[in-house]
Amino acid sequence: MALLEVEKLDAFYGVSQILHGIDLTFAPGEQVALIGRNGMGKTTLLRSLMGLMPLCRGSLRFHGHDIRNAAPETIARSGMALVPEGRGIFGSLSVTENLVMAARPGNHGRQSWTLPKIFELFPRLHERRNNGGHQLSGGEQQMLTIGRALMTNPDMIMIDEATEGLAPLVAQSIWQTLAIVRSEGIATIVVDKDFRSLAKVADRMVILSKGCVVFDGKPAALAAQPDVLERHLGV
Amino acid sequence: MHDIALRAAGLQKRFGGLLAVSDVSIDIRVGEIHAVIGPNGAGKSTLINLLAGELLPTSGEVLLNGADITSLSPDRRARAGLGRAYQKTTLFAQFSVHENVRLAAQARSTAPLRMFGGTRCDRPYLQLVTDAIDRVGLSARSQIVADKLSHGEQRQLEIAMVLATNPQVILLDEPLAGMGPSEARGIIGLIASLKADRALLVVEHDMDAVFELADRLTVMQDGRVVATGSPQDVRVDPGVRAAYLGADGGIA
Amino acid sequence: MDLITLGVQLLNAVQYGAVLFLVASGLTLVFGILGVINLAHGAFYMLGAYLAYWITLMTGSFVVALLGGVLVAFIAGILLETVFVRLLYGRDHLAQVLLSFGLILVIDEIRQLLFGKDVHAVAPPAWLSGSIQLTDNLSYPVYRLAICVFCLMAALVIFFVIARTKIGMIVRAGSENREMARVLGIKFDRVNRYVFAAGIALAALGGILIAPISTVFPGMGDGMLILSFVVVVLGGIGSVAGAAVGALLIGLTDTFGKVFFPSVSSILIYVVMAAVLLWRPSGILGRQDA
Amino acid sequence: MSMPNLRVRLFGIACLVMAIALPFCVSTYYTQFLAKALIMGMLAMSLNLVVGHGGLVSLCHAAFFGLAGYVLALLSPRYDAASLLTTLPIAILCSGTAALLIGALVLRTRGVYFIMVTLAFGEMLFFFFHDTKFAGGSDGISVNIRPEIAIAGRQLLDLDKPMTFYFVVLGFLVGVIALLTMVVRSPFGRALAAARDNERRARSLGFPIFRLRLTAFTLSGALAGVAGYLAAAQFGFVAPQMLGWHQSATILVMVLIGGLRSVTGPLVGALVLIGMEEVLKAHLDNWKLVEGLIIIGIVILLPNGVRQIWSMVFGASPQRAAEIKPAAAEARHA
Amino acid sequence: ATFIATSPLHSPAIAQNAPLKVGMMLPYTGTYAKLGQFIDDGFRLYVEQKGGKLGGRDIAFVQVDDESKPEAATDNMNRLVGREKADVVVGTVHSGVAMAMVKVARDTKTLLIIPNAGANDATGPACAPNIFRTSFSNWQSTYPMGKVMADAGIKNVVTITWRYTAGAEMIGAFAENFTKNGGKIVADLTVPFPEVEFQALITQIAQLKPDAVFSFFAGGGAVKFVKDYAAAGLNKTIPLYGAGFLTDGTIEAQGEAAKGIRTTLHYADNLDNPANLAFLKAFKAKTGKDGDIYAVQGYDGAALLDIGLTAVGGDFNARDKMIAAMGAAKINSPRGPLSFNKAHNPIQNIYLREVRNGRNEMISIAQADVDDPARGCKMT
Ligand SMILES: Nc1ncnc2c1ncn2[C@@H]1O[C@H](COP(=O)(O)OP(=O)(O)OP(=O)(O)O)[C@@H](O)[C@H]1O
Ligand SMILES: Nc1ncnc2c1ncn2[C@@H]1O[C@H](COP(=O)(O)OP(=O)(O)OP(=O)(O)O)[C@@H](O)[C@H]1O
Ligand SMILES: [Mg+2]
Ligand SMILES: [Mg+2]
Repeated sequence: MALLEVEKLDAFYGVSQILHGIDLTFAPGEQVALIGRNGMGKTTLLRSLMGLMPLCRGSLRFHGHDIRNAAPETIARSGMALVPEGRGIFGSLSVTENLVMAARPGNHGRQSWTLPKIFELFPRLHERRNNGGHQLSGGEQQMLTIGRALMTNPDMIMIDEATEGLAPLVAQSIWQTLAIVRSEGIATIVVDKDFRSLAKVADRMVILSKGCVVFDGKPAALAAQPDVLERHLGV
Repeated sequence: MHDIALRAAGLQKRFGGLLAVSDVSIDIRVGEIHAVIGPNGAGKSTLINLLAGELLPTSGEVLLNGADITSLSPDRRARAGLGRAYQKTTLFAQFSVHENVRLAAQARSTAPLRMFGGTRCDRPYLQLVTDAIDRVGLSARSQIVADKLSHGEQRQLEIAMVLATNPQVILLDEPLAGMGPSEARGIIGLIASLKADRALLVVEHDMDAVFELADRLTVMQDGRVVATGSPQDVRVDPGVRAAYLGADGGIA
Repeated sequence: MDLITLGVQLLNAVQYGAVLFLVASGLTLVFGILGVINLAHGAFYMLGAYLAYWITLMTGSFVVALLGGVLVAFIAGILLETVFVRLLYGRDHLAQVLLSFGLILVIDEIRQLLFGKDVHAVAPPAWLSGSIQLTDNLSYPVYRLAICVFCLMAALVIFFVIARTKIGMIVRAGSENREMARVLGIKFDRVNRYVFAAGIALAALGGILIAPISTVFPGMGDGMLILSFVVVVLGGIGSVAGAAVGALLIGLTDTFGKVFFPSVSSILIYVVMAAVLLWRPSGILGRQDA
Repeated sequence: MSMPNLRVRLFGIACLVMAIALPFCVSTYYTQFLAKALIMGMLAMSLNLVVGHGGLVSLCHAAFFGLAGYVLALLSPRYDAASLLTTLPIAILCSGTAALLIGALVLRTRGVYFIMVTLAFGEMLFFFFHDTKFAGGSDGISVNIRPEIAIAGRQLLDLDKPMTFYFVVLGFLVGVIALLTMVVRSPFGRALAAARDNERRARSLGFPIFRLRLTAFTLSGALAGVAGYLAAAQFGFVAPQMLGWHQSATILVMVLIGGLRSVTGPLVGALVLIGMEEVLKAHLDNWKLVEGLIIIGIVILLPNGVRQIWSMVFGASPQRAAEIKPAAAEARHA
Repeated sequence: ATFIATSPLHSPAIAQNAPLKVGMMLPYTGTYAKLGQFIDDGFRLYVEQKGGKLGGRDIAFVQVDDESKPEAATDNMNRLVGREKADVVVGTVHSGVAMAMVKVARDTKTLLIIPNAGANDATGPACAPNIFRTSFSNWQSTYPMGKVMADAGIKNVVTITWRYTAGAEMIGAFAENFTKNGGKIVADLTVPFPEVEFQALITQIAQLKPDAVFSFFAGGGAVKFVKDYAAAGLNKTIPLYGAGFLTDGTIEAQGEAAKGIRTTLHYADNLDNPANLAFLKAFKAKTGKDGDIYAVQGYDGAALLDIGLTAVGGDFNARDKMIAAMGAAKINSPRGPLSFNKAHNPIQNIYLREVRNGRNEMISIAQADVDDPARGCKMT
């Protein structure tokens, strides 16, 4: 059965409706790329799934349970993790503390992600493990948030602006990381502007425009219709 | 004419044990776009902060049009014609897009701190403001409060504010970060159009953009300059490839 | 002055510092870590003292008073958090100022209704009521020394919890970015409630422990409130070690100020604070870049 | 902040008319009561320039208030009236200078540290008057005869008449409101607000933050001086407590009750708080208990202060909406 | 500069049967709340004993809580005189507040009876015909102690008090008399008001080793000082003297620590004159509490007003006559004979008391009929 089912999701900020009737399903371990222009609703969608939107309509089912009005911490504990855009590092905590404070065995006590493993994934973080979070460079912060999200051993991880501010090499390592994550059977939703790289790793591409899903299919299928790209991404 | 607008000589910044920037010398010329690239934590943002005056260097000096501004505060430098955009979005979150940009323009207007005259004082530079908003493509959203903008839109606003101060030297820290492909195109075009009578320093990880824009390229690593020169030369530099670009030259 | 007297004065300073730290430590939690400005801290300090008085009166045992008082305060803290404070986490510091200002008035009236307007004294437990001879004519109450020791332990415990345990990390993280903490699956609200309650309990604890050497009187919280804010800020907000340093500094300033510069002793503390903050704008052990 | 729409204008005019009419309808006592309330309102508004618009929570505002009071007390001859036209400027000058000097030091700190340093300097001034004999020490000092407005010995207004005094106060109040409104709307005011919202950005745009804030701090100190002078004149008595942090806190509460983002909000706050105390004191023994509960109620129900009722009734403007967001970014930096 | 336009003079109280409004302006909350309460009780007790009438005139009460806040004092006073139209105002405890009240009373010619605050100025430079005090002047309460201690053969004394006017005045009066009688003040120690951290100074006293210590503190401060002093063991070697307030109303909280402390005051718990015995009995009956000096001061306030009103048959408008009568009053107070000097400050016995079995027991009359010099008072 599907890991996450989204039906007729509407989301609002106050009066302005941001998402219009989103229908999506995600299979366990599936890797989905979410793309679209600025301000089209990608972040909003992720926030709604995480229970961070003040007002949503429609139905959200995770592991078969309704999570539409659940609190973020509840959703998180049921196995969802979010790497927000703009990072959300805890500046007053050291790198290690940032990771440790989030550590939690996942569902069925799965504990595949540990401190050493994260440091192995991002050696740079290991070098700076005692720095305060506020002292990190932009890219280092990005690594840290991803690492921190993994420390909660989630079943599904949503990464907003995955490679923003990352040097090409590190960006590549992130794509590799995603591959690893996938191999661990963790489903992912990745938002990134670099849709070419996304097309390489993702099982599925979803394009949002003005809060609606305008494309949902295999990368190959998308490549086959340049007009869609042209219209909704301007490339 | 390629005269040097901003020159940094032997800049060094130490954070406790860490040398974030060590002995960096860099010239930024009018009419040129000088790109700085390098792995994460190389010291690029720190360099920009040193140039913009937000951090004071441990040693070294900064010259603006030949005048020593090493110990000048950020605001003095800004009034001297230095404009910068942040890597981590830094806006007047509770003010509308228009107000954000207007404030930027006000800062460089003739009497930025007049204590009377209300909104009348704005007239002279309102045009400048609307232009700036247009050029980054936010005109449709100019009445929205900044922290209600999407991330990418906020990035666009960042740049609009720099434009509105109409600086002679522009420092951009990852201007394309968080922008979708089409927006990125727009901004690239915009940056290119700026260089005519200005000097630009651009830190960016998007190699397509860098190699498209840069007239001169400096690569940093662990706080030091490891290579500098024309994009073509740098691109083929094996050291840089290994340390930063990766096998495919960073071009996806 | 001769060395012995100097020594005694030093002891006084340290002992006063210890007391200050104890009261301030609660503030460090609530204010320094949760980032809630709680002007009612002094009120709870006073309430603690009155509880100590009342319970010892009822049960005749100071120890019972100690435990009972702390428990009552803790529960009060939890209720308070659940009913009012939680509504303010998203909000401006000033809102908290206003709320706790209201609380001061309420608590003071409640005290007046429950315990009246009298001045009271509380007897220390018998086994601590002795005193040791320091000089030919000056002796020192054991209880005061006991307090020093106690405060030292308290300081260590708090420091350990905040700086070394996961709870501590979570609390600090939550106070910095609530939403992010929740996204990571942390039941932030509950954590907060207990921390807040703990802060209140510590304030009360301070009042209880001090009751025997001080006295229990209305308005005793007033001066203490300011002093403990001074201590926390002086040391650097959110740093327990800082609070300890700050407390010691104030203890020294106050003690020797009275001896050497009596005429200006009233402002000395403030002069010191101003000086320190102008020298290190984020307190002695505070993060300077903040 | 936004240009006043017609409705606001009309409302303002209505208030003014009422303020002018009132003293003719109520007993002398209430005329004096109103005068006092307006003076406190003036004080609260002056503080709000720093707190609300500048984002700097100052706990030494009462010091400038009291200082001016003492200046009057010390300047007025024992058996004769001082001349307002000479003493008021001196008083304002003193408060202003004090604000300038203190501000120059305290503005180096941020957020909560700022609060505490201001507290420190406030208390220093307090103890200065409390511990030293020359101005009556802790028992305070009285202004035996009210200052007079006279030119060449000819008295223009008899401030002893409560009615006259009230209108003089009202006059000053209108002046202060006008001044503050102008400043807040001016480029200066908007730069000040910008610096509150994001200091680092404001600086990197080229705003001289320190000068900006010092100016505001000084101005608000000077205005506090006006209020202090009038208060001393009305009460004919000044005590050190007039400078104490309790007083400062009370003013802050007025500001908070009134709402931070508007010029006149604090005035409303002052009227509400003082009015409330008047009523409660008159009718209850445990009036403080009730007052406390009411204040708590206000915090929780009206995030933007009682002024919010107004925007509830007439619909909120965009700025209003923004107010609910935490404005303590500054304080958070601590 | 009249502050209240409608002064009581023109108030329509000519009608004899209309009750006379007495405004009680006392601290009902805050540090001095208890004192305020006792004064209030004392005053009302006397009125009740007279069947709710003074000089045949019905008495109505209005009360204002002054919270011991000088900054709000004029305002509160104004509230009584202006809004409540009180004919007489009784108050208060805190000197600063009292001085503010005096100011208003002078301006508005309101009859003011001060039932506690001891500020010398109130019956000094600021004295006025319509202002009476039924308590004491700071000078008065400690001046006699100077001689007492000197006579006891004490040569070197350390004084200690809070740094504020009342403290300075009390210590000053003591020092004046003590040095005049050949004593020497070794050190004059002060603590910021209202701080209660005394250790440093106590240590200093121990080091100075004077023959005795003379101190003035009140309320919570008094309790803590006395206890700290005893805890430091100094009471064994250096006897502690003080102004009466050191051990008045605080003695229960001080407990053992207060034992043997000698103070001077215009009252003692065991005065066995009939007036006192009767008063204590009545007060206990009314309030269930043991009366103290504050209650007495309130009680005598009412007695003084009674004398005035009786002299004019309750006609409040015959003020001059009334004031004259009050000025000449000879009251048989629980504290002993009580009369008033030209400045309307009490002339009364100051007793030397010692704390024995939990009470301030009188040892002797330190000085009979002490009359405050009323320095600076222009009234005759
Ligand atoms: N305030 C600080 N205190 C201590 N170390 C710091 C501080 N700021 C930055 N650093 C360190 O200095 C190094 C350079 O940081 P900087 O932000 O300049 O890197 P960067 O080149 O901008 O990287 P990125 O491309 O990821 O933004 C990093 O390792 C960072 O951890
Ligand atoms: N807090 C908010 N209040 C009101 N509107 C908001 C808020 N945050 C975002 N919006 C609006 O919702 C729309 C979608 O925003 P969202 O952040 O989801 O876009 P996005 O697809 O993530 O864009 P980007 O790629 O730039 O991050 C935008 O038009 C934005 O203005
Ligand atoms: Mg987004
Ligand atoms: Mg950077």
